[in-house]
Amino acid sequence: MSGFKLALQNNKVLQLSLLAAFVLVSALSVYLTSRSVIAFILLLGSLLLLYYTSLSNGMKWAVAGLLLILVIPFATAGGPSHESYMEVATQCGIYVAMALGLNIVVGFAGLLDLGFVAFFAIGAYTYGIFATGQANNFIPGDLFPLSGDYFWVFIILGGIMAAIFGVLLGLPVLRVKGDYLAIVTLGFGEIVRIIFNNLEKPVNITNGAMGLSSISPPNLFGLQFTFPHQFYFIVLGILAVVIFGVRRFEHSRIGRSWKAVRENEIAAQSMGIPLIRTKLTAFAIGASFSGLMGVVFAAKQTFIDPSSFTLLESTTILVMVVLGGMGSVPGVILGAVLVTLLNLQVLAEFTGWLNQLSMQGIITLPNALSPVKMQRFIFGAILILIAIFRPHGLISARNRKIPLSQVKEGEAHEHPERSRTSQKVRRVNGS
Amino acid sequence: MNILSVQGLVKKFGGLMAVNGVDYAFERGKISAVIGPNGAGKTTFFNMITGIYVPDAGSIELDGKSIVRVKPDKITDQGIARTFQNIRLFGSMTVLENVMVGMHIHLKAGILSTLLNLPLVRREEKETMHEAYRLLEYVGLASLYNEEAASLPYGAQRRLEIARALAAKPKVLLLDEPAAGMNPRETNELTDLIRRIQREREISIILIEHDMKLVMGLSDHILVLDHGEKIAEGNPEDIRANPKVIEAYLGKSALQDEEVMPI
Amino acid sequence: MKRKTAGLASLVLLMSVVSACGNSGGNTAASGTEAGGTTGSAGGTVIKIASQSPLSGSSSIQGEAIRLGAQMALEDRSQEFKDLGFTLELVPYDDQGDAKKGVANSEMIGADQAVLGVIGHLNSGVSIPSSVVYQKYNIPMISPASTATEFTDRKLKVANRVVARDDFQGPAAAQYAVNELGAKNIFVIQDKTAYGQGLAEAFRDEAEKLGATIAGYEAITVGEKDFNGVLNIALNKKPDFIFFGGLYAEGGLLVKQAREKGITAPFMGGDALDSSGMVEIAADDVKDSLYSSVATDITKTEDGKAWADKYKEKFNKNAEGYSVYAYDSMSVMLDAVKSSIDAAGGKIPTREAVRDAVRATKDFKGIATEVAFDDIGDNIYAKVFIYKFEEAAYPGSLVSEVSK
Amino acid sequence: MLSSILSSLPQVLIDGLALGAIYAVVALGYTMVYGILELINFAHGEVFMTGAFVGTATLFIFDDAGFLSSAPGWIVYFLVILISMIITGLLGVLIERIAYRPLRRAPKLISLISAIGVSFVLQDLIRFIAELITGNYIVSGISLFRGTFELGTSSLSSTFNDSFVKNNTFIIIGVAILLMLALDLFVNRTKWGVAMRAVAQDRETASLMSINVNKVIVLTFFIGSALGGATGVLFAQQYGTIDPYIGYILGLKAFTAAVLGGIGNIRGAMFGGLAIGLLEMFASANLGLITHGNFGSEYKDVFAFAILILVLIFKPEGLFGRAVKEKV
Repeated sequence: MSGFKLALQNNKVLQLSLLAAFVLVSALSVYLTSRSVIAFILLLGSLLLLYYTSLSNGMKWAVAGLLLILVIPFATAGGPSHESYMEVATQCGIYVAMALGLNIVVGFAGLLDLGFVAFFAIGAYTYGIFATGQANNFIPGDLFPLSGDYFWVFIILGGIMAAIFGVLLGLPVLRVKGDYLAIVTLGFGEIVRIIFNNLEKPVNITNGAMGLSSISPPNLFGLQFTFPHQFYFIVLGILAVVIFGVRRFEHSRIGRSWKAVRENEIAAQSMGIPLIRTKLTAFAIGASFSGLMGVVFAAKQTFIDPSSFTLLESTTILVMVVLGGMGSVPGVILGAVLVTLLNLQVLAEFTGWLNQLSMQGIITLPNALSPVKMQRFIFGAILILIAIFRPHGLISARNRKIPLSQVKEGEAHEHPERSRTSQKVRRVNGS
Repeated sequence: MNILSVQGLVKKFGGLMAVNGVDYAFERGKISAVIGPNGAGKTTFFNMITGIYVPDAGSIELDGKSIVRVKPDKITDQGIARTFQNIRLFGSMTVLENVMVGMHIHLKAGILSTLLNLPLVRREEKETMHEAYRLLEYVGLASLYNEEAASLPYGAQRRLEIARALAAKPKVLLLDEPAAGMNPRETNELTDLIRRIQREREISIILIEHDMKLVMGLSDHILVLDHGEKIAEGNPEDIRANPKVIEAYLGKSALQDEEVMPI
Repeated sequence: MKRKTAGLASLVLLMSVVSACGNSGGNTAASGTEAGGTTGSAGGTVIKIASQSPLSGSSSIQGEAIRLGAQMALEDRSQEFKDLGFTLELVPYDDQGDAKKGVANSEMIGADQAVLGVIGHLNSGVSIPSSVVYQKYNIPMISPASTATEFTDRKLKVANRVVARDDFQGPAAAQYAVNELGAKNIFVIQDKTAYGQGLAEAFRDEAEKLGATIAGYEAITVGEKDFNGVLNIALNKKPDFIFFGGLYAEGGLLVKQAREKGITAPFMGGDALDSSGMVEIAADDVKDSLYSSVATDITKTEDGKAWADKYKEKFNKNAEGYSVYAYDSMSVMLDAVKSSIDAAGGKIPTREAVRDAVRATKDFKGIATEVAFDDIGDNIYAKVFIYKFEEAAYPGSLVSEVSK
Repeated sequence: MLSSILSSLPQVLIDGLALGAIYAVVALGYTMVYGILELINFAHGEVFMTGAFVGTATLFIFDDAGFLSSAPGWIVYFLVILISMIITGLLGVLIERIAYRPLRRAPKLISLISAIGVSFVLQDLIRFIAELITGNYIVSGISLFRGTFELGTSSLSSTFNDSFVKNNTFIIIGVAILLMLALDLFVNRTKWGVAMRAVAQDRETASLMSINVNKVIVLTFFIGSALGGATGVLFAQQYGTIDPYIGYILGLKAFTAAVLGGIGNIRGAMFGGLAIGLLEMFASANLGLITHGNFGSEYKDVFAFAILILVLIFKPEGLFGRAVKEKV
């Protein structure tokens, strides 16, 4: 047994073949069954497995890309539930991007933001207002609704709008520290929602509580995007950019400044880091991720109203970050996927199953106890338990260990096969 | 030729006069020390120079330019870096990253260029890493570069703070009790390090320290504060012989052993 | 060290996953047969009708009523379909009154080829985005409760409702208030939800048209308990009539707090006040309040009373207003399914066929209402009923009935 | 415009006072815990909500036992408040023990997250219990003093209208004042109160002076939560209907009150509560009038939150607090 363990630890081929076997089995079971939540979750789990292999980073990305672009869409295409799997996967993607955005604010910069969903709303309304006739109310010329061709531009605009609002909200808010910041952002989140809910007078901008309906779906060279499997690829594309961006920021001047501010504000400032500006960039960049996905959300739903952007939603995103591990990119991705699956599939399935049992008279389940209603309870319990027993989350943030060859001047170029060398060095250093 | 001068510096906390009308000029390229019993106002004095506190009155000039009411990060930009009495490292970041943060004021990478991973950014990042590693070698922490800063032993943390401050390439380096908590061997190494910094890097050093042996051995010039007021200044010999200084210290030493001046 | 733990973790994970795989093999097989039951022994092909309504959250009482009403109709007719060789099955979904959830559920419903129709939703805010999804999959939906104009105004082929529109209910209430009760100075309150606002605006516009003055048009926040602020405005304006567009939880408190302030003007609301909760909250103060409803009081008719008793016996719960509309909606749906089965020669029909059959419904006579859909899916027989709480008891007594 | 604002002013003041008294007592709980632990007890709003439910349930039990008809109303009222205070006080202690104490040395962010978790768990627990027993989580209770009192404010000045006061409003204001006086006396005059203030000043020094810091913290949580619970009962009596979500936003506003008055400052919290209550009531009654219908009472919450933000930015020590500087 221990021999196997050792072999597994060091043998990449073995790891890879086990992974392949796992993917094959789970993909097949998804493909063959008409609808199995367990099989689908296992298939997604292969990505987690991939994370724990000792393949090189480039290799991991390649395999992950393969899984996400080919295996998952094809495996789910077998049964009649294709679109519903894809819908779940799309929503997972949307929440992953938002959680990564919040992770920049909470995880990297250490600023607890309890009103994060406001930026999602801003992204969604940015597209919603112009992709319906709504904008005609304040822009003359009957130019709206814009067609779905503009969607692609609006993805960027939504991000920018959210970033601008991030800065506008941040400017006053970020003078406040710690707990106070948490409660102030909570207040701000509510203010944004109340304003969206009421801004149908004096000028009708958001159509208030009635919401915006018939939002134009995206359009690319005459192809209209309406089905979840289409949105899946849009979300995947954006997500790739977002993850790439987060990775870049994390190990850059900006990322280090965020962490320095989180670790010790006074020292950071004494090292020449401007506090407010650094916090503002965290707010703006985090918000922009949310804004991008807001646009996608609006286009996917074709209807938005303020009730989609409540406090519970902000807390849900926070739960994702805390559960996964504040400051840990893989952790946050895991947390977001887990919570979304829990929300959309596991609780619903479980409730359905219990309902069936109680209909058949096997058990009697009071309606009050139905698992779908326990969302708050489960989220609350996750927050408490994680805080007490595992404050670093499921996958805690780890510092990047840099091999000596890269740190020392002039040495990096002496080794043509740098990656292998660095692997070796890493192992030596790590043990 | 003075690098840093203060005139009539005053700071009050409620009714307490933490610093009361201090005038002093620090010489360029020299090691100066600020000493005095506990509560003499030394750290407050540092905090005003680095912009953390705004003085209630008086002027502070760096190279003839006023730095009163300038934000701490801008003061670092202008060439003053410091260490802290109660160590303030970025605990969960690596040793190397801590030093790299110190170099941030000299970096240019912006949001967009970072996102696009421009060659400029990559080159800058690599150079920063190399420079940071060189600084770690300089202070003798190179072998620990991948460790978490909080996991370092106490003495090493102090040296890391110095390396981080040096990374900002300052004109003036403020050291707030750099030897506190160190054993004699570490203190000796520190003395060497400080001297080397002054010699090799042409940095003016100002330090607060209680270890009189270190102060007397290192300093070119000493400022003595008591109850927020300047009671003496001069070279180590003058200070050693100054009756006011002895009184200030001995008066206290009857109460607090650790303040005894090893004269 | 970290490497080691990672290695170990990966090992443990692999093992557990491999073993889970074995399990899932079993599971998949099980669920396979479950789903494969489309041609199982249970008695022919399975036809599923989904229901979607909030089974949790603040309007779960009405949502549950919709589910149970639909369930009852389905069970009543299951023998009839069994004889044709089909097994009927209800798949209840919980939309939590949340548009996101509703849309995600709709995708799942759309994916399940056995589903031929949907009964739901309660909230217009959920019905509107979900109907876009149903449209993609050509699944007909019949809402027993959504009243927003936008729902059918988008002219979707799949969207139908058996109840009256807001721009019928609101004006009908206004006509009663102005013409019958002689209201001249009306104070309108709404709760800033899609439902409340839509209704209140329709009421306000019609009342103005009929010559009444609108003394004030104010909003409250759902979930609050203290409405003294808004009522103080009303106190100031001395209206002779108060209309509220919103839900019973706030409506009950509003009428109670208004009476405590000495505001004696008649109080009226929409179909969301059609709930026993109104009486529970406002107790004696509810007396003489009015509500318009798109739902009839079925206990007035013989058939209806028998139906309500049956419902009570079956579920051990009193029938809510929407129970019977869900029942009728399901019956309309099943009629359409049946006629499409006939048209397909006894085979399982396509969704398109069912969709068109639903829209073609004419002269259906249900427990609560007759149903015939116009070309956008509104029920031309939909009526609005005005009730009054003569006593502190639910339901109130029917005082007027308005048809188109 | 001015005349209509004035004519409803007495009524607005009375309603605002009742609401403000509730905010004030809830604010006390925030202020006490923050003073001692420097932690926003996010769950305090939910403790208040629990108090409302406990009070309502107690009344139902009394009613079933036939106690309501046999005992005088004020005794029942007193008993209900007392029972509710004890239970919510213990609940507060339990929360401290489970969710806060293990984290006393952890970073602030972590304890804050735990606190948010507690608040969510409590909401759902209460919802679950209420729904299981009554079938609906919106619960309407028994009101003890239902009458209304007409105040002849128009005789003061012809610009005023008459105003109506519920009997319960007198009780709310009376009980609130009583509770605040009692707390003030306790903190300033008793041994335990002095210990509390000592711990709030400097926990380490206090423990060196042989004060049992843990005991003081437990006591703080007990008293703060009991005050919240008592207010819950007052609230349930005033409005008649409660649900598990009443505590969240109300808690936020009460916290605003605490910040406005200067967090850690008991008298400040009382002032802040009354100020926020009056302002909110005034805004919701007159906003539409002042802005000619463009911005109506639906914006009243924006005001409360805007105050919170403005105070925190420009005067974070509040109106009556003292500024604290971080040690460098």
